[in-house]
Amino acid sequence: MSGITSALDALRSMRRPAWLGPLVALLVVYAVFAIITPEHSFLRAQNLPMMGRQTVVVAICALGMTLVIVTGGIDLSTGSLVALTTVIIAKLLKSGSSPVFAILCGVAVAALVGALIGFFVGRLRMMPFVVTLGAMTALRGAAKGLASEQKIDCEPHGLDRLLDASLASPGIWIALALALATAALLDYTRFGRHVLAVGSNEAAAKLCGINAARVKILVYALSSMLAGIAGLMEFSTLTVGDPTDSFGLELEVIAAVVIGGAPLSGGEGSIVGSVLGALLMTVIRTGAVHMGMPSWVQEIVTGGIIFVAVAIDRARRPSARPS
Amino acid sequence: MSGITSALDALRSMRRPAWLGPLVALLVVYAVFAIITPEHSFLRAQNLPMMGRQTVVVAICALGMTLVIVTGGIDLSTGSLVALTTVIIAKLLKSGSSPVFAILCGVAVAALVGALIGFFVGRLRMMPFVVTLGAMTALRGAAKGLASEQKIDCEPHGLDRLLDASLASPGIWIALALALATAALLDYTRFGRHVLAVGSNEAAAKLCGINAARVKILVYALSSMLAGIAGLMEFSTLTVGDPTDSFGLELEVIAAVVIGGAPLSGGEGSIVGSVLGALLMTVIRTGAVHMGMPSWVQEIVTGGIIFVAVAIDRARRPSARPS
Amino acid sequence: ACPKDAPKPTADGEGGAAPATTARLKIAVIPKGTTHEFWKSVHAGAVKAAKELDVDIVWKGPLKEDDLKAQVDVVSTFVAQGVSGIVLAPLNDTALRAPVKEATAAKIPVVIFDSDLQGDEHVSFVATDNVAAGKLAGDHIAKLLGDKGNVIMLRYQEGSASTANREKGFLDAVHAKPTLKVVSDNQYGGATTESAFAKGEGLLVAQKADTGGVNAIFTPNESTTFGMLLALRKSNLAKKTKFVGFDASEKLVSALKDGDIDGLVVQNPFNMGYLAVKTMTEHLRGKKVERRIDTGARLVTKDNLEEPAVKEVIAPDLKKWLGE
Amino acid sequence: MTSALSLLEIEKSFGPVAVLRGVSLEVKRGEVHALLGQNGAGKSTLMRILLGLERADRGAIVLADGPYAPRGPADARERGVVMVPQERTLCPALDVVENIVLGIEPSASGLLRRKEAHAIASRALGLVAGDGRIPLAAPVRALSVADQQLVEIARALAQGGLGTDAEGVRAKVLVLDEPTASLGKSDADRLFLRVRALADAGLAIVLVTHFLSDVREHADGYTVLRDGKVCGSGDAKTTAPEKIVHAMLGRELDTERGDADVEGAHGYRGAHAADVKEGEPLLELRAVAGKTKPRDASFVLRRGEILGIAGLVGSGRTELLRAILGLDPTSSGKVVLTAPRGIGLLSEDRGGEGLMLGRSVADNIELSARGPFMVRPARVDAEGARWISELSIRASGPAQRTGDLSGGNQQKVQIARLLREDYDVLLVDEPTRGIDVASKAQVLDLLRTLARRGKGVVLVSSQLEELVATCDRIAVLRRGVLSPSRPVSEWTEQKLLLEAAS
Ligand SMILES: Nc1ncnc2c1ncn2[C@@H]1O[C@H](COP(=O)(O)OP(=O)(O)OP(=O)(O)O)[C@@H](O)[C@H]1O
Ligand SMILES: Nc1ncnc2c1ncn2[C@@H]1O[C@H](COP(=O)(O)OP(=O)(O)OP(=O)(O)O)[C@@H](O)[C@H]1O
Ligand SMILES: [Mg+2]
Ligand SMILES: [Mg+2]
Repeated sequence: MSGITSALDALRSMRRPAWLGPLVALLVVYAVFAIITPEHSFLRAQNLPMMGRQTVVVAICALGMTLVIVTGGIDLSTGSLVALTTVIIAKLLKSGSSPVFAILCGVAVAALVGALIGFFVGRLRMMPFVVTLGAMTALRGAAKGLASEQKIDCEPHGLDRLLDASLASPGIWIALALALATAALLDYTRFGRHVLAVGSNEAAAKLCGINAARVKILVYALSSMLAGIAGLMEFSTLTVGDPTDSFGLELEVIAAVVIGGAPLSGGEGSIVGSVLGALLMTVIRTGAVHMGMPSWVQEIVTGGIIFVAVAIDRARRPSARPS
Repeated sequence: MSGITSALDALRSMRRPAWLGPLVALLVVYAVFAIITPEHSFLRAQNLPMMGRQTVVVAICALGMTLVIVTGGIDLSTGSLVALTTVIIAKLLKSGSSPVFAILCGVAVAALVGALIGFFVGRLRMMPFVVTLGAMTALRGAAKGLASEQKIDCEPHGLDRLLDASLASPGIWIALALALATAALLDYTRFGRHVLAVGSNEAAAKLCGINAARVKILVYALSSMLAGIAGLMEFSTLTVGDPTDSFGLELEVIAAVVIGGAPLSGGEGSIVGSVLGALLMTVIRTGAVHMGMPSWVQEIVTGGIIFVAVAIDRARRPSARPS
Repeated sequence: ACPKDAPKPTADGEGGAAPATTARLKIAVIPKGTTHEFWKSVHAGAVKAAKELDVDIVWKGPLKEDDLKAQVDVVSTFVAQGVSGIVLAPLNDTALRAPVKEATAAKIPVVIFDSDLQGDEHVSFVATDNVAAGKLAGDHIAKLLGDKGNVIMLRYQEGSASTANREKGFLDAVHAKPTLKVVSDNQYGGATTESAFAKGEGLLVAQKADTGGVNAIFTPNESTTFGMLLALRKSNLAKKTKFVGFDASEKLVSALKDGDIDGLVVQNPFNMGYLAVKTMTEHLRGKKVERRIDTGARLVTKDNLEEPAVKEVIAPDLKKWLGE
Repeated sequence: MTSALSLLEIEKSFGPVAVLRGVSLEVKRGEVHALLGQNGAGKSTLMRILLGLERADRGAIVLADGPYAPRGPADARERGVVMVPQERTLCPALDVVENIVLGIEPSASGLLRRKEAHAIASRALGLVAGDGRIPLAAPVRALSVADQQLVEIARALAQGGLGTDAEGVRAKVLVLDEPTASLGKSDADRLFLRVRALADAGLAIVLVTHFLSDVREHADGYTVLRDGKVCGSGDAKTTAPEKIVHAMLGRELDTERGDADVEGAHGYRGAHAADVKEGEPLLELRAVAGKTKPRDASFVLRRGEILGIAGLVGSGRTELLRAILGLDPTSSGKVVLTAPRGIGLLSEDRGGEGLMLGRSVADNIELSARGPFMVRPARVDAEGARWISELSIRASGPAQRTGDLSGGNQQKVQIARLLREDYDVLLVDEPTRGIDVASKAQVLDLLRTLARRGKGVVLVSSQLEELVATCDRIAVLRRGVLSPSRPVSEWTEQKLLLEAAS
């Protein structure tokens, strides 16, 4: 008797994986579009790799954003940082550097910026929203200044092949590998536990001897480094350094993470969910184009789906005891 | 002896008004620009009413945003709502409605939208960030659809005189009156205290019999109504209904509120501070133009000042007991 | 002499025609944005005029590209600051009227360029005829396709008047040929290259461009053209699909050479900037100026690319003027 | 025996307020040392300094192996000092295992070793809780307050190095800051058995508590703090409780005369004694059932009486009160409220749902759903000041941040709010949790006075002697089912315990 009840209890107390909701949403939206697009153009073979490719930038940013949101923070500087990275890479390539050096510089600058943001948030205990709002504006300015307020043309030296038309394009696989690595980091390492703990209850984490400031610095540095890599992918798509690029990207990234099941209050989050969230947004955008929807209908639909996806997900979860 | 110490103690325990920091920041930045602009052009008589006028829209939005942030929420739909209101007013004016009817309709639609957002946040307990992110996208789409994806030209029927070049322009006085009313609402009414309580600890507020859901619905409705009034002011400036207008306005508004001393965690906030924050942003922008700064330098400076203003303010406050 | 030491031109200048002051003229030039190549050329032209005519210019766009409110604010800030004249590319033909009136009331003359403004407060309008320019593109596509086939137009952004005119001119020309079919004209590329690219790519798949669903494409400005070019290349459709774009940049011109683009309608932004500042200066110095000044547009193809007149338009010497 | 921990002349102030003014304390190996004092005496602050959460302004700490100046909890753990803090500090979103091994996760080159973590957690938890009662995979936010407290104690034990090796006790000093404040009797007893075993294994244990009976039964030595100074210490077993109380208060606790009447209820002017009809029913429950608990509860509460509700931890007492107030949905049954001035609840979870910790004391006291539309801030502060003096709340003034008060004084702020509202029906859940002996008597007296003046009170408490001493009638809640109430004369503590556990 008690064996059965305790087994039942265990089952009930088992956490429903956070990415289940977004996965269902993704499949449903995909199926709907597959059925209703004229001549089922949505099912065409090119469509899948194309959507994969279009998701790469948002998805890579969403990996880092998930970590940030799990600590209870937020990062509004992502879009500006992506733009800055494209500018740095283009500028270096133009001045004759090797592509590897350009990439390393771009990503390193991004990581440094992130560490600085982390320092302000973690060590000086400033609000992440404010710090990254300031960084968003300032980094955008820096990108424009560095690029003399124009797009930087340069020979891409093969970097444009990172993201090409086929499923075999390395960018997609790099993104996948990064997602797996980040998911493993969050779920299977001590550091990942500390990230969750800091987001869940910082005082408790500190009491257990966790250096919350260090955790945050690392998280923001990592997140910004990932934004830097996303910037590389963006450069590979654009083949120019564009200081006005990715304006507002951060909101799309945050939407992906939130759809993916991470509450902004921190302490929870799923990398898989965030990637699915990013995919969902691409599927909606692509489907709308296939349907020939006017842009404004598309915007209404996107808004509605963000909303419904999260509403359903929240409704299904057992409500926590008010504490 | 003990009289003196107790007086001292009372002085120390007196709450430092939250708007002191932003006021000092505003004065300092103003003085700096007055000194360093070439020919002190910053001190020209026309400059003050102009800056007042340029601040009106952000300041009115910031009033409502302060209330929302005090409840621990956030509203990302402000920019879209302002654009939607300009479109509604223009469309009605064009179709021959009287200006008063057009204004009432625009503001009423905004308030209704806010009540709906409040319903989702308050009653259905969805995250404000997500609800308003969805609303931001959807309302933008609605504005574009309503305007058939064009700017709507119309005879302004005198609405353009709401905000004109002089200090006597009614818009500035309306904004001031609204600010006083909102400040009084927050500080001197029971409803205001309930707003603060819901933001400080929602569970405690509920325990005391406060209908937290109702408070939130009212706050979002009020905030969106204010955004509607800001939309009227925007229309008065533009004299067209522009569905793409005010993209990203919400971030500027949030920055103003945060500079004004309201932490995003809720439970605190000052209307006066938020208005000062909005003014600070205008002063920076105007000063940058007077200095002939390139846009990118201006962006870096703005980012830096947001950051420094908040950092100084936070550093001065006594740190709370970590719990 | 140092300009700071000079007396202020408007402080003592009473009448609108206060031409013969010894003070240096300070002209504010306000573009729609600052990062498109187009505006760089305008800037260069403006600098050239400034150097030739010995005036100062202040170059200041809205902080965000295409932000109407920000542009209104920039204009009124310059009015409050008291410049000698304002040269403006209005983002909207109605919304900028009020600040322009304000300027005129403050005795600051305004020259409009690139896009028109309603009303007659401004001194002169210096611009390309956009409808005609769009028509150039439409006719070229009709010629390329032999009047037969499916055409896509990816629009720029909601509410932008100059591109809307080009789109209109293009559609007029295409609709004039009953055998040309416009399969999509309701999608907007948005303000940035990356949004135009994503839209373009989706559009190509949706309209089955790879199996001949799309024969020709038109895009009405630099960012949509570049975005669509990238989309064509990534989908291996460049050269297979006819593509006519608008405006010229280094990348677009080299794509034209490669044959990935079949034609570019180019305005003469350098000349536009030059003429706008020149017109303003002449007005300020008491000369009479024309109300409407056309700066011309032309179709550039691989064949006429080497003509010196074309070369001057598409590759003005920015370095010389902007010192970069 | 050698001394395992010596605190020497520790001083600490927060701004102008001196909290500790030269405290010295010595604890030997194998000793359970009780630390006593009124609310706000500085006990928790002292312990926080010991753990490196707060830094002393002056003074020194010496452990058996040398001087000790912790830079933080990690440092303290390194030296063998661990603590169960007074307020809850768990990560609500993490599960029980993750919480217990937080910061000491067993890992191989960064990768977690889940099996080992699970083993540590279940062993540590087994030491303090009955088998299988707390599901290891559940997120802690789903646990009751009591279970969370047990998890917290298990965590401290695990952090002290108990979980990894059965005999290898690595911790040297264990600090328990009011560990039993939210525990039932059986859990508390089990905890003290464990504490004794640890002491016998050579640990020095500091026990902060307000229960004098626990001091007598479970501690070896004691130290009393008053106004930031040590003012009494000795042998816990032999010292008379009166002497300890005298040291704490600086005077006698005169229960006969009723301390509370003098300080508190006497000054309490809210009740409208005039229009009270004796015995008029105020609140009636008819077979009320919630979503899970309670399952079946009926009673009638009349003017002038105190109804006690006894029950084991987890029996659903808190849920019953929440259901009555409408904070939790009911699934069947009926709550009939006839009280004209309404109904109010004192929460057992003061930090979580009771108080706005970030706001001032006055704001908390004044928080109310009713009242005039306009509010004058100056009046709010005046009202706050009045209640601070009436309940002798130790605060620097009405504007002080509530979160900066000591635990017991926070509890008093909650009580002040309830009194100010002048409700007819008061549901009080563990009202004496974390408050000192004098205040405890004061609060219970207050409840009696209120009843005498025509209020109806429902008192939930895990302190059975409190129930027996205060209530008119007592009902017992067992697995969600409420027994019919019986007059207090028919109950003794033993009978209550039997009834609740049967
Ligand atoms: N961060 C802080 N800022 C200001 N005052 C503080 C702070 N921390 C503690 N205090 C004050 O220090 C005094 C001692 O608090 P402490 O928590 O140590 O008392 P305590 O003896 O543990 O009381 P209790 O029995 O109620 O838990 C209190 O008056 C409290 O208000
Ligand atoms: N949201 C929830 N999810 C899962 N279990 C819950 C939840 N809320 C309460 N419980 C369970 O319900 C039981 C009753 O809770 P609780 O311990 O608060 O009752 P109680 O009788 O009031 O005890 P006490 O007041 O002594 O803490 C607990 O065992 C707890 O685990
Ligand atoms: Mg304490
Ligand atoms: Mg309880």
